[in-house]
Amino acid sequence: MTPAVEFANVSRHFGPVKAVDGVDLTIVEGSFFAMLGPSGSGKTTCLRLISGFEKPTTGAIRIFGEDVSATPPHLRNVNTVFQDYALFPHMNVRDNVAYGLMVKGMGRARRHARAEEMLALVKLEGYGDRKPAQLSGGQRQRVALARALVNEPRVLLLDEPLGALDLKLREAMQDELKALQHKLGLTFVFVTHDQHEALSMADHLAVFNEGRIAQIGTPQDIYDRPATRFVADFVGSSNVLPPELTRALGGPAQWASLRPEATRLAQTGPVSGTVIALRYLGAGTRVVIRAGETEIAALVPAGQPVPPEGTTTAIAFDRNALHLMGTD
Amino acid sequence: MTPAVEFANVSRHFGPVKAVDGVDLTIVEGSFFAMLGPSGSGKTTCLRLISGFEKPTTGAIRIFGEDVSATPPHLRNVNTVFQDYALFPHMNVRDNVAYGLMVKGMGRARRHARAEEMLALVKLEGYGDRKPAQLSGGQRQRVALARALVNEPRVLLLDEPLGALDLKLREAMQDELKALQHKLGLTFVFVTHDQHEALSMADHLAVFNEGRIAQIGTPQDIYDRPATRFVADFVGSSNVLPPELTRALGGPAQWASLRPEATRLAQTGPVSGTVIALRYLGAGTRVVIRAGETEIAALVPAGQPVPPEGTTTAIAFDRNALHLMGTD
Amino acid sequence: MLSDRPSLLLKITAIGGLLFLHLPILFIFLYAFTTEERTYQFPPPGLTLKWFAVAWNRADIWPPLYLSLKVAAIATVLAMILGTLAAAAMSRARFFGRDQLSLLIILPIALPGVITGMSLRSAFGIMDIPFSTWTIVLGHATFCIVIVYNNAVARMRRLSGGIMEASADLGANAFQTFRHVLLPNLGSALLAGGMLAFALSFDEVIVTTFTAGQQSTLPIWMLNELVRPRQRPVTNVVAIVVFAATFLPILIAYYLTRGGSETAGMGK
Amino acid sequence: QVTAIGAPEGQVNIVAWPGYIERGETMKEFDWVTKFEESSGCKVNVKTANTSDEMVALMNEGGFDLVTASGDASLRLVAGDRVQPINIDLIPSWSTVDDRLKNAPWHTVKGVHYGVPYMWGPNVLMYNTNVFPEPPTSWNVVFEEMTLPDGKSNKGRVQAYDGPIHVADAAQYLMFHRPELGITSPYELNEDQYKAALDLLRQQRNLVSRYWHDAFIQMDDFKNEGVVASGSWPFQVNLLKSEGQPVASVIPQEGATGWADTTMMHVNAANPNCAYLWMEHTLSSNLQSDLAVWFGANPSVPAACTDGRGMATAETCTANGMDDFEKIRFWTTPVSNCSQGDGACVPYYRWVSDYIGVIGGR
Amino acid sequence: MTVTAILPAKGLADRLTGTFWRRPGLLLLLLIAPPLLWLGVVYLGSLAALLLQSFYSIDEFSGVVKEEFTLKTYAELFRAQNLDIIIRTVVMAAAVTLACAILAFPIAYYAARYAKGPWKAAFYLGVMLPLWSSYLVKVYAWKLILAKEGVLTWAASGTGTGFLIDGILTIPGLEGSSLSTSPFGTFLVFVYIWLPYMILPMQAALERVPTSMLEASADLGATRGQTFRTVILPLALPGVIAGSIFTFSLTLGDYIIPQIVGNSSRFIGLAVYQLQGTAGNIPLAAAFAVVPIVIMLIYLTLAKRAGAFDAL
Ligand SMILES: Nc1ncnc2c1ncn2[C@@H]1O[C@H](COP(=O)(O)OP(=O)(O)OP(=O)(O)O)[C@@H](O)[C@H]1O
Ligand SMILES: Nc1ncnc2c1ncn2[C@@H]1O[C@H](COP(=O)(O)OP(=O)(O)OP(=O)(O)O)[C@@H](O)[C@H]1O
Ligand SMILES: [Mg+2]
Ligand SMILES: [Mg+2]
Repeated sequence: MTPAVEFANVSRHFGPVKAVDGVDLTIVEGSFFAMLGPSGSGKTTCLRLISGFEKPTTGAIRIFGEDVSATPPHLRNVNTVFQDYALFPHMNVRDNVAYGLMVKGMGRARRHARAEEMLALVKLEGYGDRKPAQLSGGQRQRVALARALVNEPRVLLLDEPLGALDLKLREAMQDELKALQHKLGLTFVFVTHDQHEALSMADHLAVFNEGRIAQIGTPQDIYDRPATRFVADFVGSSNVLPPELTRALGGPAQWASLRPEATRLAQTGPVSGTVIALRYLGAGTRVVIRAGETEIAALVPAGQPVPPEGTTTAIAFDRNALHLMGTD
Repeated sequence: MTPAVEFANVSRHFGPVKAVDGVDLTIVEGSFFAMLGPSGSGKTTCLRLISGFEKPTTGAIRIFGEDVSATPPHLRNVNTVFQDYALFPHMNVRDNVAYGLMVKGMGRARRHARAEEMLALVKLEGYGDRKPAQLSGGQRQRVALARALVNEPRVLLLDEPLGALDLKLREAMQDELKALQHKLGLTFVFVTHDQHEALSMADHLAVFNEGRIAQIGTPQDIYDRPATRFVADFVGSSNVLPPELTRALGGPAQWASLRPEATRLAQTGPVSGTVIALRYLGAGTRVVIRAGETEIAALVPAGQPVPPEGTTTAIAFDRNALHLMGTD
Repeated sequence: MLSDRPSLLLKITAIGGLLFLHLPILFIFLYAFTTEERTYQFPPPGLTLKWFAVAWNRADIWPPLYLSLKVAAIATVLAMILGTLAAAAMSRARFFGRDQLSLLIILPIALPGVITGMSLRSAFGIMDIPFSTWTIVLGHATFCIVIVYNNAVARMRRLSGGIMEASADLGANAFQTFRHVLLPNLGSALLAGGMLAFALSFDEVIVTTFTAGQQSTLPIWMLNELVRPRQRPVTNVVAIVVFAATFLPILIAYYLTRGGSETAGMGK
Repeated sequence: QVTAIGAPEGQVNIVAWPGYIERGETMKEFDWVTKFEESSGCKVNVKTANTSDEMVALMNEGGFDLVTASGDASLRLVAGDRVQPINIDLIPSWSTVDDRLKNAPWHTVKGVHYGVPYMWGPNVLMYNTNVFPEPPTSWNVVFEEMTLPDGKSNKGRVQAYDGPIHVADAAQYLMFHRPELGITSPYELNEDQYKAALDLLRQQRNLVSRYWHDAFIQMDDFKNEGVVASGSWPFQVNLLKSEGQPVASVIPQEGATGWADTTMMHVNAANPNCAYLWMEHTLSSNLQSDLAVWFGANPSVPAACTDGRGMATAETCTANGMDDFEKIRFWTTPVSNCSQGDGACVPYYRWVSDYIGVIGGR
Repeated sequence: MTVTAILPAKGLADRLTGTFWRRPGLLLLLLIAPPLLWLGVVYLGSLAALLLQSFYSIDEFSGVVKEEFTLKTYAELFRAQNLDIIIRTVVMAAAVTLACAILAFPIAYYAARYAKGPWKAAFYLGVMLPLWSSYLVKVYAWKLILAKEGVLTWAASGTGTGFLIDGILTIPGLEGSSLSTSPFGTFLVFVYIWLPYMILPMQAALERVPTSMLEASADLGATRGQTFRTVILPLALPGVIAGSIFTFSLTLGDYIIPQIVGNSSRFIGLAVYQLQGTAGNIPLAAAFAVVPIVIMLIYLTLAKRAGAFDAL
């Protein structure tokens, strides 16, 4: 099977800024692929390389096996849901959704019918006559989605589509998007800087750092087995242990990661420290312990006793939860 | 001890809009008080009533026991960190921070020295000469904080100060703010619509709904014992059970809430349903089960088997985790 | 906001300033009705409506009026095309010479009109171009470009840049994007800019005296009338009619661009 | 030079002083254009100019056929090759022209005629009759600070002409009052004489609140600005009188400068035939007669005063100074090579810039 | 699925779009060329023609321009009476600009901060209508208002405030027999005519000052006056500068107003106009014209640094 999108050593430099730098990437058709990374790490640029709004400085991009280096955006069978939705403010919702069909020359009646279908798909029947300004954030997001889907793209790009929504709405939309992707069987390429979002939605994800891919894999891979300190630090709320501490805890003298959920408190143990912060999370309490230079977070499940701040405690952990990493 | 801020039956109406409606509130000195609620529920208006940018339509506000109905904003010993920071773009960071001292007539040398102290407090030594435009979001937030703190207010108001920051930075700033409040012993009144933020930072919190306070209490109170369905729904990712289901699970025929972490999967049980969604959260997997009309989420800790989508499963729970609510 | 009430001093100075702006206009109105026809005496000796009829019947008003309308119309259209193109180019990514270009566009209004006029006249002289409607248009279009440009650039700045990309992303080619997305969104700003440019051109006298040769636009006709009074109230009648005629376009321009800051009026 | 008059081109473009070419728009009775247009088929387009300098500039710019140039402009036009010689054989009425004007030096160079005399007249002193029950006898009312008959100072209540040629008025005043300067002609001043004239003008600057350069604005100022005395043209005097304003004019004891205007033809005149027809028309005695009355000037055709074809009578002509020809010192362009010797006199371009300086208070 | 990744180009428009995409410079060139040609050739070309003329001289007797390169004309420009004109004009322009800024501020501030709904429209119209009503007729109306026997005197004698006018007219430098012949009258009319050009950019700049900034200032203990001085004024500065570009440049170049109101002293605009129009001394006129060009270029450079262009 040809992959939906392939990057072969793709770079995009803006003057001295290496926005994307030597990226190799394969996105399997039908998958939900997330790009995760801190601000400025090159995620948006990658997406724009796929849609054609940026051209690679070097390297080749193939979409379903075809090289697209000479194809302008409007001839790529790829559609985008923009971060700010970029709805046309002068058109009503129906015309927004039907836009792709209109520019292809489809008649008014047919394209309006299709637009209504799409609006039904995103649960916005009856909103066709409104202007975008009359919609809430979540509704706009769904219009943007419908507008992109009406073209029947084989790859749908989504650039932080949920960034502007509040938490409650964001969670609801995450579920909807995931369900839709499932239903339509499309390839989704999803950009976010929200770790939880990436982990919970993607089949595969790439973690970006300074224009390069730090790690690529399934969410479980990345959460449980971060390849580098950067990934461990960025993705989970993992504890990153320096070599001394790893050794003290019984491992080799290497950097390692340890998830807070796998970290427990104990009366005694090889490593102990002072409780410096407590955070009630509802589902439990996060206890931050300072051991020497290192801060280690442990999760005390709801209902178990929480040591007060300032006290000294030791930590224990599931041995197999300790994950050794490269030095990068 | 006189409370820092007291609202006695305070309302603020804008024409027909009851932005704040009969609110009674007491904020203890030295506490970290959060106001949580959906958009438009009156949180900002409450804050502006304290700072003096709005006047109550009815009711009285006391700050440290003194009625402030005739005190203009610039004479209230209360300072605000604005949502958009509202830094003065034409002044450098040092002058921004020293502004409050300047308008009080303090000499240049002294106020600059004080400003540098404040910048040190928020870990921005050496940034005094930059213009706000040359700072990152997190840095700006800290400048806004330093600028408010330099006046040594007895109450610091913060209106969604972290809303514009990305998740990683937000979490870091949450810790910093909390530490600072601890260190200075000030009263913080913090507005947010982010449940996690409110729960993890506040000593006490008020949940607003349509201009009224739906519940007020400690985070634990509110998370574990939501007073109304609205609170349960808004605050936790609690499962809200209708009376039939509560009865089926062995309780009285009343609305109840049940936290996902307290919900387990079982082979058999009084209530069962189909698995309709799985969400990997790193620390575990969230399983959503549909039982009749109701969707119930359960948390399967990492390492335990997760039922695939579409299968049927029953649910079990810690009996004392079931919390009965009012009908509101 | 509690203190969000203007102080009395501010109110008085603001309203006083506005009245100051309208004081002479009051007299223009008053003297359109005076019975005295050569020099204005104050207070006017008597009031009459006859000047409106006289103005209507004065054959020498119509050719300058027609010329002014024609010049303003052509200059506006040219300025709209050139101004929009310049705005479109400037709203794109930075390019070499961008700052210089923005300076160049602003120059015709930042430099006094007498300079623009003189320069054009020198150039016409050197190149042996005879005066015609087009020499007037040339001058007017030059300083109208910036008006349209300012309106268009302000709107483009406000337009979320995404919608042009969204259009391409959905399969529209550059022309379709222009037609279906850019134009409708820019339309009202262009219209507002166009109306302001028209009004500016219609009232221009400084540059025109240099580029008109022996032709007479309405303001030049007025200048001659005012200097050599012959039924002087007629000029006031004409001024009132123009005043009334511009009222509506200005109001429309205001509503079209409301919320933006792009209606700022521009220089002569 | 044109040798024969062909078919009229349909129009003629003329630069003229205000009030010189009337088509009945200001006052119905004064119209010497409409009939000409009808009979000749030449439409008359007039561009008025307020100063001689402006006329020269307009002619340099081109696009005109004719100009009514005063003596201080005519020779400049000839020297600059802006005007062409006139074939007087093509102008039948040439013979009726006043003999004193036929070969006047301001339009005849080396025996070649460069134009047809049009009008001439003095620059009079206009005054307010309420303020001056008796006509002032001297130009000192506009040159020296003094108390006027109404008991108030003349400061701020007099005007002067806003053109460099006004230096000649000052020189003429000095010629009378300071004979020791030895001024023989107000247009031929050596450095010392020139300096004395400028000093007088600087003194005058303190009295004058605004210089006049537009006939109609001067009329405004007499009505609205409280101006009571000024050098002026009979034209303004007549118009103001006709409106019932309390003004009159006089030629004071020092005499007056004056103008003698010539209709001259542009070298590149596009409408030579109409131009010749117009020049012939300007000499018709009824035009000359009406214009003399209208402008308060003297016709260049003496018959116009007496043949009764126009409004002028012998009395009008006498009142306008027809017999004072010798007393009037006509505008001519000051040049450096003058009767005091080559390079002895201050040339016109210095008059121009120095007069700007005087008005600017320097 | 049968759809491919690349859609076929269907017509010329598609292919052109592709070309533009592959060569973005080409599109930019197409966009920029017409305005650049117009402004570059027509406008800059004319300015160059003007500059060129300033290096010619004039034959003093015939008034014909001698087309030979010389600096004589510039030497003439630096004669005392011409320097007077330049200084007088620049002082006037500066005074007018200052007065416009002071007068415009309350109007712009009120319109930007307090006027809402229909009031806002009223303010807008109130500023725009005088701007677009015939400039000439307004100037003549002022002549009438300021004349010795005009409206102001009439009103002043009616209210017994005539001494005010007389007082102004005795201030050295502002003498005249009436306001209409005094430099103060010229100043007043300039201020009046250019005032809207100051109000509009100022208002736009003030509207961009976020309310939260003012609240922050009050919150930090500043009184209204302090907020005004330390926050509003500096933030409105680009608008003031933008407005001052207009008022300054317009005053530098106007020749109608000093001709009609004032004491006949020349200003640069009037000098240029008369030198080229009535005196036909085009080289000197051109040299005079270079003065405002130089002044404005310096001014614009400074203004650009202050970020005033965005406020235009
Ligand atoms: N057109 C451009 N010109 C210059 N630099 C650019 C351009 N576009 C992006 N960059 C730079 O490239 C880098 C990567 O930008 P990109 O937008 O891809 O980041 P991102 O990962 O999407 O970040 P965010 O999460 O903030 O959206 C940044 O340093 C950015 O400043
Ligand atoms: N000045 C005002 N005039 C009219 N209505 C107002 C005004 N200020 C606030 N409101 C209304 O009062 C209600 C409460 O507003 P408020 O800003 O306090 O909400 P909030 O809880 O801060 O919401 P958000 O989370 O969106 O900031 C809203 O319906 C709002 O529209
Ligand atoms: Mg991005
Ligand atoms: Mg709020």
